[in-house]
Amino acid sequence: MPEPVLKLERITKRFGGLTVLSSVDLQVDANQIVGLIGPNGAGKSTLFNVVTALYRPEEGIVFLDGKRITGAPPHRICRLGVARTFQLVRTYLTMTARENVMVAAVYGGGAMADAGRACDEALELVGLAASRDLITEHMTLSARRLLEMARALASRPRVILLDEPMAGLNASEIEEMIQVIRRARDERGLSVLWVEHKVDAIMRVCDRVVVLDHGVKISDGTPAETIVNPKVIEAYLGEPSS
Amino acid sequence: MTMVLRGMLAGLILWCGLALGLFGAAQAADGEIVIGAPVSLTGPLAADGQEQRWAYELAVKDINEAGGIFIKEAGKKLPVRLVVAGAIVAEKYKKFYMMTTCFPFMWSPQNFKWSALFFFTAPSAAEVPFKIWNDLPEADRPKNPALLSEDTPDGHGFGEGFRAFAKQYGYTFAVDEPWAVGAKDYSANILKMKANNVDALLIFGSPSDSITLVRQMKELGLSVKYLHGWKGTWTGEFAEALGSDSDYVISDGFWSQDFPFTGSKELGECYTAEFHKPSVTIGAFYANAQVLFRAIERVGTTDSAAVRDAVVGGEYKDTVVGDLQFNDAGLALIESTANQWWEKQQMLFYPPVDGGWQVKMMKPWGER
Amino acid sequence: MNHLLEIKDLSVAYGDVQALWDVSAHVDEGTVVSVVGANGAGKSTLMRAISGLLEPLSGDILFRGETLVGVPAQEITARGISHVPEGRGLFTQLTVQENLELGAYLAHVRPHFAASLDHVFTLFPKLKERRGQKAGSLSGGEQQMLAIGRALIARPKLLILDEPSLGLSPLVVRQMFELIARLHDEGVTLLLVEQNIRQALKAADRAYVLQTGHVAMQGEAAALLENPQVQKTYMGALD
Amino acid sequence: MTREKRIIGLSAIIVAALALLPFVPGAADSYLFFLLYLFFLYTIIGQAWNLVAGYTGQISLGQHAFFGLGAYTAALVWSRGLFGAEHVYYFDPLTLIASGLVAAAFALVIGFPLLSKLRGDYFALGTLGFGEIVRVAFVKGGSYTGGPFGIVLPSSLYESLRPHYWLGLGLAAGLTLLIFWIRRSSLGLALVAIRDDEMAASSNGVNVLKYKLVAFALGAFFTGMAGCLQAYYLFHVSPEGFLNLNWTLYPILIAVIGGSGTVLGPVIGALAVTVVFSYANIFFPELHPIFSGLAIILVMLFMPNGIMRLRFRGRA
Amino acid sequence: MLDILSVRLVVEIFINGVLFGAMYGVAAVGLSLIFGTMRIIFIAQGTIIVLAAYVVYWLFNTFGLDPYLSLVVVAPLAFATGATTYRFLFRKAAAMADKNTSLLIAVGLMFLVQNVISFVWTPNPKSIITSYTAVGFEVFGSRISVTRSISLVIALAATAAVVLFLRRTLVGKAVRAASENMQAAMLMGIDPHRVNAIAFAIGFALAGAAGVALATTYPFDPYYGFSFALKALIALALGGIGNVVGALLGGILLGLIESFSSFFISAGWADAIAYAVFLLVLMFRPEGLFATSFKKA
Repeated sequence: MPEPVLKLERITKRFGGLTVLSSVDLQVDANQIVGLIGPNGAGKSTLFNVVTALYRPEEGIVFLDGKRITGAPPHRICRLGVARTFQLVRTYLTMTARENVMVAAVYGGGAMADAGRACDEALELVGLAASRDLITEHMTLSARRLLEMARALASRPRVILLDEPMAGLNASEIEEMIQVIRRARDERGLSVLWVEHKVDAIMRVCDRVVVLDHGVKISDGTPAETIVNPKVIEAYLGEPSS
Repeated sequence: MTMVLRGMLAGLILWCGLALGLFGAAQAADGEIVIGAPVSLTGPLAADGQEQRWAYELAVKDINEAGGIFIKEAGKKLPVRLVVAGAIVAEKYKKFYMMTTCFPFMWSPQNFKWSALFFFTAPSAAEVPFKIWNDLPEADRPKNPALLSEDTPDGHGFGEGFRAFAKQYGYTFAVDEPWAVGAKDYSANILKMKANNVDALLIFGSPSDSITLVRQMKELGLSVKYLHGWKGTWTGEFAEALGSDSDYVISDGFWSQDFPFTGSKELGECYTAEFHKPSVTIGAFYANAQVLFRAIERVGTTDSAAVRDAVVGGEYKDTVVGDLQFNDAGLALIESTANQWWEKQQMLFYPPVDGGWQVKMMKPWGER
Repeated sequence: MNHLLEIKDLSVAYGDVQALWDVSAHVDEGTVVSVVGANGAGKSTLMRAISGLLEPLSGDILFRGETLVGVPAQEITARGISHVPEGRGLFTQLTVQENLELGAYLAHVRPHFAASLDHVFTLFPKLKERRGQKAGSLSGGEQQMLAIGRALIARPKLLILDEPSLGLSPLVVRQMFELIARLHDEGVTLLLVEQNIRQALKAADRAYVLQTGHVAMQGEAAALLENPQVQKTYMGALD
Repeated sequence: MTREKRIIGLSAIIVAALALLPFVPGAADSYLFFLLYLFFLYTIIGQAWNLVAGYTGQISLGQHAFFGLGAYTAALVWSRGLFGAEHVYYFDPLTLIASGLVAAAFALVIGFPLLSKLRGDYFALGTLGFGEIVRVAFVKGGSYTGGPFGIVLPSSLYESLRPHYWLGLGLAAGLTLLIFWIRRSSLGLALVAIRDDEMAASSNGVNVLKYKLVAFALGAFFTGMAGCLQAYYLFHVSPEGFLNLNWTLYPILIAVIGGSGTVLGPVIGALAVTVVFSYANIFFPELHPIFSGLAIILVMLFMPNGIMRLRFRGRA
Repeated sequence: MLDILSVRLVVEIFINGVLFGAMYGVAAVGLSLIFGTMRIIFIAQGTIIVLAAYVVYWLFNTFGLDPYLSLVVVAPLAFATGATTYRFLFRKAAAMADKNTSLLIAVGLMFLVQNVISFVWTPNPKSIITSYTAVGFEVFGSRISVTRSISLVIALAATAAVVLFLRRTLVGKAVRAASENMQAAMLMGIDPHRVNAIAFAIGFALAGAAGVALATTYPFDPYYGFSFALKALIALALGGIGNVVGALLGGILLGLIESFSSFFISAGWADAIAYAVFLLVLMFRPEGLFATSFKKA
């Protein structure tokens, strides 16, 4: 059996006395899109921050291609092949679109000589090639979300972590984003771990769906399996009427 | 050069003909002699600066009332105009710079070509207290003197002088400490002196630090028989701030209105009338202007090189600081003075003047 | 008909992210209105816009016929809207008693403080026991009670509760909804944001279902509870 | 782009004209010439501060330490003849570079713990503390540092202000050009990325600490060289003259008035500060610091973005 | 050195350290309050203290008002000035996310005020002489300054008053609430500008009290304020930024550090030692030495 691209083992994270993640196992296989859903406060963003080393877990190990990456600083994690986007868009507002992507192309771990090409290809893939010289501050939210995606791609990662890439987008923009995520997987052979509130989008696109509730993994399976899982329904809809 | 000689430095620049570029305001108009005075009017040194300015303005007023200075080219006497500015770079523009109140040990190594200086040397000033002590009756001479000198160039310059003369005169400092500038709390120094039974104290520090020190000495009950200060104890604020507690304290000075020289008494009275406090400095500044004006008069031109040649190696008699003889390097020496505060007056007792004040030993705080 | 609170075509951005598009809704006096929807649907944004913490891009919010747009948050509180924000907004370094006193910060509320305090203590006897303790030392459920108690001190004309059940154990969640029912019985007008859709609909008279910043459905809460479409909207393809 | 080209062209012409100015008869003796020298000096220290604050968002309040370290390096190397007795130290490239390097080395040593542990206000306070420690260390340095009196250099070497002027112009123009180039290089990408969003930058593979350190050290390097230049001008390096907090306040004033985080902002700011200070000094000698204080307040109240445009956008 | 050391001497060094440190403490309490609500470091605090000292001096010389009695005039005056200063200089900047604007306005204010003082009262050091100036008294063989002891009492009383205000009054509670969570405070009906203005007003009133203590005990000049503010900042960092009682304790600790290091090492090094302690605390205990729990600034 091939090694999973990203593998999390027994991740536990506490803040003060509060356990936000308790012994979460999760894996993303090559060329897979894995959705991560759960109600507010389930620990999804915390999980991302643990993988990208913004937080240090109390227990547990993160493996990338079978190699342990826990303990490396955030910029190393990126260079090793884990790219991410942010829930509240974090583009470099005073830079142009191309400069934004160049940051990741230059520093993200790929060969320096290829940086220019990687940057342009990433912009091409997300469909922002035409607005490459626009200052980010003047771009729409949807363009900025795509830009973050391009930035993640330009660092030539093994796996991309998407943190609610649909938040604040309208229906057609959501469709566009879905296409971009699929293209990234198909054309680049990437793996994707995707946190989302738009459950329907997750269900349409993902190969597998993991559900967190109160820091505990309550479900892990295909979208079809997830839908009928009573634990998931309860987590989302609250206690059944009694 | 501007910053080199900060501290108490005072000087006058012969500014005539200096191209000032943008700033026409300071440019020499035909028919007058422009003198520049780099005086600190703002910042921590402004207190000295204001005395300097007063003395220079008075000197200019006096010379203009006498009709000005005769200049050959013009064929007549020309009035003098004073321009006060924050800082200027005389050496770099080859303008003659007449200076006082700067220690030769700072000035000489620079080998300035365009300035002349009259002042006392730090060592000669540092010898004063020991000369005074040796003239005291045996019983009054200090057994355990202490030295507090400020952590500044002046303080260190003087400190070295005091140490050298102490050795020469056979005294040992029981406490010898650098004195933190502006620290406001000197109890550590005072406690140390108390613990060492100090009976005489030499201090070199700023006016405000000197006031603070004397106050805290009284609060903490440190009495000495002899307290002699430099730089900080001669200002009028010292007596004003301490009231009768300033009595017996000895200060240095560059000049005294008790000097037996022409114009000294009048100058002192003029200052006291305006500011209601004595001064032991203005004479030096006034004499600075006197020398410069007479040098210009002597050569009859405002050419910097000519005026410089007239000062360097020249003799200027009967200024308000007495006779000045400049050597080939442009330095003339005067004597440092010692004055004792008594009822808010500064009584000159060194160098001794006939029938002058006799120094009194300080009484313990409890008996005053 | 005059509604207590009326929201007209409201659009709001949260930082760079536009979260609400042309939302209209209303709350009538004495009713409990629930706003439900998935994470990120814009529920909290709507509440923050009402209480003045966010400035709308366009649209209007009328409270007792007067606009709230451009009115500073503290002024809106003075007009009678108490907002218990998501995360409760307690002053954790202050004691329980002090938190409650700040609930009566406004001059017109202060005279009634003693009476209101008694009322709050009858609702939450636990708080009375812990009045000298720092708010930060309370358990999650107690903190939520304190936050609601503090808001009630001001005797608001409209009480906004943003996800009161968040992070609480099922037992405490049940107590929370019992409390909401009790407040309803006492005639408090309530605007309730909940993820816990079944309970939220059971507790409410009317409800709005928000989906990606739009009102997807609205109506009688009981009817919505029966409507299979709600679940679908709510959980997307989860059926 | 054409606008940018025009600005570059115009700047080149201005720099060339300034470089030729000393050949105009009488120019080198004018007060204006001295003011231009000050303008260059201010530009260097303003740009250097801006490199740290304007590009990585960290406010340094310890620039006077670097200025002093540079000046003291020059003075010590020279007065002790460290490069050999025959070596010419006056306007010596080796001494100049040594001054910059020593300041930069200190920046690295102190910057590593400060930048990795502190940010924002705390970093500012930390650098302020560092600056004061350096000042006291030099005051108390005894015969090594000349104590509070400092070190006097042979001022008889002085012949004219021209070399200072040219060196100042060269450093100011060179640093401005360097920053212009950095802004377009991959280093600039990293710096601006850190300023705009530190967390995103680290997630994009930028070693945030490393590049903050690079900027801090580079700023210190140029500030140190400016200290050396000023030492060549004054021939007397003392704590009061060189480790004075003014050398931290001036660059901040210059960068903020001009517009920090922009390439030309500190240049404009330096010009404004030179002109305002000098005019005020001549026409209102007793009042000029009042005006300076008032100027800061007014600029901050009504033009918080500086003359050029200010951007401290860095997110935590 | 050790041969002259005695228990009494150590006690005297200790007492003097405490007495002097209390002055830093009061200044630090003011800084702490302003930082608490506005998250800015008000570097002009020391200069405001000096300004208050000049006002005390002026009242004494013009109207013969006793310096301690003048507290009745100076403190309310300072209170009003603080609120006005906030209104005109900081209100706009308070809303900005970029705290550098406020920091630089404070720097400008410091320049402005110290030079206005210098212009109005001349840069010469001033001081006040009364019957109780430079008087000491003896306790168990140790001599203690009267005015410094009163300064300590003023410091303790002022800090106690601030603590009581913050703990006992509704407005004080509002200030504490706003320091912790400004948005939640707004939802209680608390006006953020009012809270900021109050913090400034109290900070200035404390500066007034410190000014009285300064004027009665030490000579002062216009330029003393900045170094004083730096010391207050160190005290603040030692005590923990945003912690009122900690700020006073931090000041006293700083006084002790200075007192002992100037006795045992050298007065010249005392400043460097204070700054070094400050750096170490910043790096290893940024929450200060007296904080029980870490409250993020």
